[in-house]
Amino acid sequence: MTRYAMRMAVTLKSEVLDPAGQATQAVVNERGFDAVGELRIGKLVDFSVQAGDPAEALEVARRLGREFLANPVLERFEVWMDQGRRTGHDGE
Amino acid sequence: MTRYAMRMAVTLKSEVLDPAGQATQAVVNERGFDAVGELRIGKLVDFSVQAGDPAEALEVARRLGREFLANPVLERFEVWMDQGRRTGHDGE
Amino acid sequence: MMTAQDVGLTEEEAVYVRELVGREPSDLEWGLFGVLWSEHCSYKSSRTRLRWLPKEGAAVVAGPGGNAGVVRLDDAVEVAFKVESHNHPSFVEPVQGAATGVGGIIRDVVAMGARPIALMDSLRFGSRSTAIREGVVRGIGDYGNAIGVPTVGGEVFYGPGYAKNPLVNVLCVGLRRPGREIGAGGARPGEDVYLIGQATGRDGIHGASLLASRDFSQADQDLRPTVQVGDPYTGKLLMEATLAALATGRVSALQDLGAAGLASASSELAVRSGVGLALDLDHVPCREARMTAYEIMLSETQERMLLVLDAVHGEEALAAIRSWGLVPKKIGTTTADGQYVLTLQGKRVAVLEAQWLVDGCPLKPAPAPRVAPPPVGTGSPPEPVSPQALVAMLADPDLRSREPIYRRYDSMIQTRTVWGPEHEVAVLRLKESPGGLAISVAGPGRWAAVDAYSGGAGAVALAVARLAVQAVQPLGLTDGLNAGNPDQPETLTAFSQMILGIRDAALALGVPVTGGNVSFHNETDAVAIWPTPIIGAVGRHPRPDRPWADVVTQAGMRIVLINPPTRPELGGSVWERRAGRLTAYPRVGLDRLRRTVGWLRQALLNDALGIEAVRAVAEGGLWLTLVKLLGLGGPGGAGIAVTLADEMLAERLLNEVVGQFVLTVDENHWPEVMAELSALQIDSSVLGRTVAEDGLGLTVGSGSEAFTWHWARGELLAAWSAWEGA
Amino acid sequence: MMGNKVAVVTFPGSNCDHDTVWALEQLDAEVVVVRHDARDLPACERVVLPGGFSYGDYLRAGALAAHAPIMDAVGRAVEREAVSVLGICNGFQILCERGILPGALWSNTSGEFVCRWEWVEVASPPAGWPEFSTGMRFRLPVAHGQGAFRVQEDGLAQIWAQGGPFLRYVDPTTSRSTGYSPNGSVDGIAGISRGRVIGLMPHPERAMHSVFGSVDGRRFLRMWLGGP
Ligand SMILES: Nc1ncnc2c1ncn2[C@@H]1O[C@H](COP(=O)(O)OP(=O)(O)O)[C@@H](O)[C@H]1O
Ligand SMILES: [Mg+2]
Repeated sequence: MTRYAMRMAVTLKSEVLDPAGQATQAVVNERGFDAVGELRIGKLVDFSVQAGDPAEALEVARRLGREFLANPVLERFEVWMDQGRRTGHDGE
Repeated sequence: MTRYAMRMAVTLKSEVLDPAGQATQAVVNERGFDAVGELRIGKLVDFSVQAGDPAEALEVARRLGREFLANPVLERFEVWMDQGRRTGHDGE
Repeated sequence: MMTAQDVGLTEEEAVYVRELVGREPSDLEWGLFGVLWSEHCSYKSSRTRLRWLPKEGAAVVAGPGGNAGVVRLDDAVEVAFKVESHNHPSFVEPVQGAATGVGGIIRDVVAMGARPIALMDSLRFGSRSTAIREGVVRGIGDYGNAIGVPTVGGEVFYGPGYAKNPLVNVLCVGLRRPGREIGAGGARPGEDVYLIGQATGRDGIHGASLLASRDFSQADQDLRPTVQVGDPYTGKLLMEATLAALATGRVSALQDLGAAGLASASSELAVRSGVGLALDLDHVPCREARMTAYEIMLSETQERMLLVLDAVHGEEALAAIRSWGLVPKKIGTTTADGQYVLTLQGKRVAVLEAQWLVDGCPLKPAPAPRVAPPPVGTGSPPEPVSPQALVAMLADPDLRSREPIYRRYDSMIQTRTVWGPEHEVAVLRLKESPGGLAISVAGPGRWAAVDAYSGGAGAVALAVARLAVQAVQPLGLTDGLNAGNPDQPETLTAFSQMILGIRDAALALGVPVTGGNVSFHNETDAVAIWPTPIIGAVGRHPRPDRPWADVVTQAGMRIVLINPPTRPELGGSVWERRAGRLTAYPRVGLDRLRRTVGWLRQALLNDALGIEAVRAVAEGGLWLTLVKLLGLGGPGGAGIAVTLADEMLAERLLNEVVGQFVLTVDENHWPEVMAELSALQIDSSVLGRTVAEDGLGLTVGSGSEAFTWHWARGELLAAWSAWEGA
Repeated sequence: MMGNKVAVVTFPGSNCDHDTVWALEQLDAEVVVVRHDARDLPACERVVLPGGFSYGDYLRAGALAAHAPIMDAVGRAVEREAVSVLGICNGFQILCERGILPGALWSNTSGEFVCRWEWVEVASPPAGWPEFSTGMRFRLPVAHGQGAFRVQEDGLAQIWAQGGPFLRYVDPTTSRSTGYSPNGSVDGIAGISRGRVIGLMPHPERAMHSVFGSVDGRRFLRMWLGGP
C-alpha cells in the first residue's frame, strides 16, 4: 500500500453566480489591480489516500468528491495526484 | 495585451491548526473512507490577468496573493498559469 | 543553552530562580519560570495593587483567585462571570485573536462548573483601523455564534492609541446550581490527571505569556508564534463534555488551559490543591511529530481542559466525556510528595516545586495608595452649540449606532434574551429561576485618558447606573484593566490611580469586585493606549418579563433630569474631543450616585409613582440620552419637547458625568416623586414633556429670547445610523 | 390530528436543540431527543432537525451532518412517508445537503452572519397543512451565515411550477414579498417544502413569547404540530 498525495479543486459551476468572488474582485480592482478579472473563489482540498496503485487512489478520491467534498447542486470538482507534495508519512 | 488565466492555491501553513480539515476528515473516515488522511482545506482562486506577457501576469498574480488573497500570518499561496482554462473573453 | 533573557526574566529574577532551585535549572525549567513569571501569568506589577479592591459582599460565593468570580443570584442560581482580554493576539491576527479570546473566557466560566449563557464584548480601535475592527467582529461572531452563547451587548470606542493596540475584552456570564462548586483546588494525592480536547500543537508558544508581557514592535515579528486558531466546534464539544463530566460528581478538580498552556494549568492546579504532580509528557496527544517537552508544556493550543478524577469512580466521568466524542488521555497522577515532576521518554526533564512557579515570582511593591487631589472639573470652553453640530455629533464613531456590528452576533440563542445589544443593559429571563439577570458593561476609554482615577470611578459608576435603571442592585463587578508598559513609571502610576478609582467607587456603591483581568504592554512603537478600565456588573432583575422602558411610549408625560449639572464639566466628553481637546473627566459624585440608585431601585418598583421610562446619562451626554429616549429603534410612541437655559447650554447638554438620569413620569404622580427626591436631597429639574408630535424639540432660553430647534425622527435616525460598518 | 410525538435530532455542534425542545414542550408535544449516531428513529410522527453548527458547519453548513447515521434513518422514513420533518436553519441546510429538499444554502451575499427579525409570508402552503394559508405572515428571527437559498435554474422553475416555495421574506420597507431577503436568497425564499418535509431558515423556537419580541413562532409550531 502506498500513500498518495491528492489535491482536489472544488469550484462553483460556471453558470452559478459567485458573490464572494465578485466582492473580492471589486475590492481588488479598486485597490489598483485593474488588470485582474473573472475572479472566482473555490475550495482546495489536500489529502492523502492509502491505496494499492494510483488508479485506485484516484477512484477513492473521486468518490470522496462526489459524496462529500462538492455540493452537486452548485459545484464541480477536479482531482489530481499532487506529486510534488510529500505526505506526512513519507520518510518519517 | 493578452488575458491570462491564473489559478491560486491559498493553504494554511502546515503547522497551523485546520479545524475544518480535522472535522471533515473525522467524518469521512467514520463513513467508510478510512484510507483518507491528512485532509486540509484551503481556498482556490481562479482569475484572469491582462498583461503584456506571461511573466508580467505572474508578477501581478503574486502581488495579488501577497497583498490580498493570502493572510501571511496563517497562510501561504502558490500561483500558476492555468492553460487548460479559457477565460471568459476568449471566443465568447 | 537557554538564558534567563531568552525566556524574559530579569537578571535579579534569574538569580532568585537559581537560589530557589539550588542548582542551574534545565532549559525546560528556565522556560517554565519564564512563562509563569511573566507579567501575564504572575501579575507581578499588578497583584499588590489589586489587593486594594474590595472583595467582600453578601452575595459573593467565589471572589478573585479562581477562573471566574461567582455570586449568588437566589436559592436556585449562582452566576459565574469574568472579563478577559485578548488584545495582543487580536492585533497580530484579528479574526483568530478575537475568536480565541471568546473561547478562552468561555472555558474560564466552564472551569467554574457553570454553563455559559451570555457574552458581552468591549472593543477599542483606531478610527481608521477598519481591517482590524472587521476582523475582530468576525472572530467574535465566528466563535460565539457557533458555540451557541449569545452576545447580548458590549461597547465600542475609538482613540488614536488603539490603532496599533486594539483592545478586545470579552465578558462571559454562566450559571450553575448552588452546591456545585468546582475549581482547581479539589485534587487529592493519588488521583488521575486527564487532558481532554484538542491535540497539542506548536501553537502560540510564548504568545500570551511572553508576547503579551512586553511591548510590541516591528522587531518582534519574528517572535510571532504559530497563531492559535479557534475551533468553536471542538470548543462546544469540550464545553458539553466538561459539564457532563462535572454532572457525574466524579471530578475532583478542573482547570482550563489558557496562557502558558499546560505549564500554567498543571502547576496552578497542584498549588491550589496542595498536591504534587507527576506528568508523563509522552501521553500528551500531539498534533505534530517530535514536539519537545518545552513545546508541549508551553503550547497555547486552544480548546483543552485538565481534569483530576476521583480515583475510584472516575470512569463515570470518562464515559460522559466520551459520549461527546472526545478521547480523554491520562497524562499523570497527583502525588503526596509535593513535587512537580515532568517525564519524557522515561527521563525526568523537570523536577521543581509548583509553588515556585506559581507564587515564587517577586512582586513589585506597591506604594501606599495616595489619591491625587481632584483636578478642577471644568473641562474647557465649549464650542457654540448649533442644531447642525448636534446632528453631526450623532454620527461620531464613539456614539453612532452599533447595529452594523451586533447584527453579526447571535444575540438570541438559548432563548433568554429579553433585552439584547440594542439596549444599554442586557436583561435575561432565566429558565432556571423566576428572577432575571441584568448585565452591564462600561468603560469609555476617554474618561481615563487624563485622570485615570476619575476614569476608573466613572466606569464603575456607569456600570452600576445602567443596572439601576432596571431596579437592579449589582451583586459583583469584574474589571478588565488595560494599560501600557508597567515599567514606565507614569503608566504604573496611572494604573494605580485607575484601581483606586475603581476601589473608591466600588466601596461607595457597596459592590465587591469578584475577579478580572490585567493587560499590560498595550504599547506599540512607543505609542500606548489610554489607561482603559472596563467594568462588568451583574445583578438580579426583579421582573425580566417586563423591563422598564428606555424609550418614550406615550404623550403627556413629564421628562425629568435627576442630578442636573451644577458646574461646567465637559471634561473627557465626546463634544470636547470633537473640538480637539481632551481634559480630565470629572470626579463622579459617588455619594450622590449611591443615594440616587438606591432611590431608583425602590421607586421603579413602586407602581404608584408612575415612572415610565428611564435612562442613565453617559457618553454623548443628555443630548444623546434624549435622542435615544425618542426610540430610534422603532416607530415612536411619542415625541419629546424639552427646554434648557441658554447659559452653559453645551455644558448642560453634552457633559458626560455619570449620576444623571432622565425619567418620564406620569403628570399626576410627579408631586409624589418630587417629594421623595427632595426628602433624599436628590436634585432634579423638569426638562419638558412627551408630546404627540413626533420628533425632538429643544427650546433654548425662556421668555421672548427663547428659540426652538426641532428635529424629525428620520433626520436623527439617518445621522445616527449612517454608518454601514465598512 | 396526528399524534404529537416529536423526535428532535442532535448532532455534534447543534446548539438550538435545547431551545427547540423547550419550545415544543410548551406546546404539549411529547419530545424525545435522538442522537446523530442512532441507526433508527424512535416511534414518532414527527422529526425536527434543529439549528446550530453541526460539525462546526465546516466544509459547508450541514454537509457533514447529512452523512450522520441518523440521516439514513430519516431518509428512509421520508421515503416511506412515515414522518413529517421540520428542518430549522442548520436543519434546513442538512436536508438540502442530504438531497431530501432541493437546492442548497450558500453563504449570505454580504459574506457576514446576520441576526435580526424578519417577516416571512406563506407563498404556498405545504400539502397536508391546511392551517398554513397563502399570505399568512410570521415575524421570526433569522441567525445564520449561510442562508442564501440557491438552486439551479430548472430547479427554481420546478419549485414555482409546483405552486411556489413555502415561505418568502417580506421587504420591511415595501411590506411585500417580491424577492427581498436578508441573505441573498433567490426569489427571497425563506423556506421550502417537499411532501411532508419542510425546511426554513428563520427560528420559530425563538419567538415563543412576546417578551422575546414575537409569539409568531408559537403560532407557527402549533400549526406544524397540527393545531389551529
Ligand atoms: N483586574 C482584576 N481585578 C480583580 N481580580 C483580578 C484582576 N485581574 C486578575 N484578577 C484575578 O486573578 C486571577 C488570575 O487571572 P488570570 O490569569 O487572568 O486568569 P486566567 O488564567 O484564568 O485567565 C483570576 O482569579 C482573576 O479574577
Ligand atoms: Mg483560567
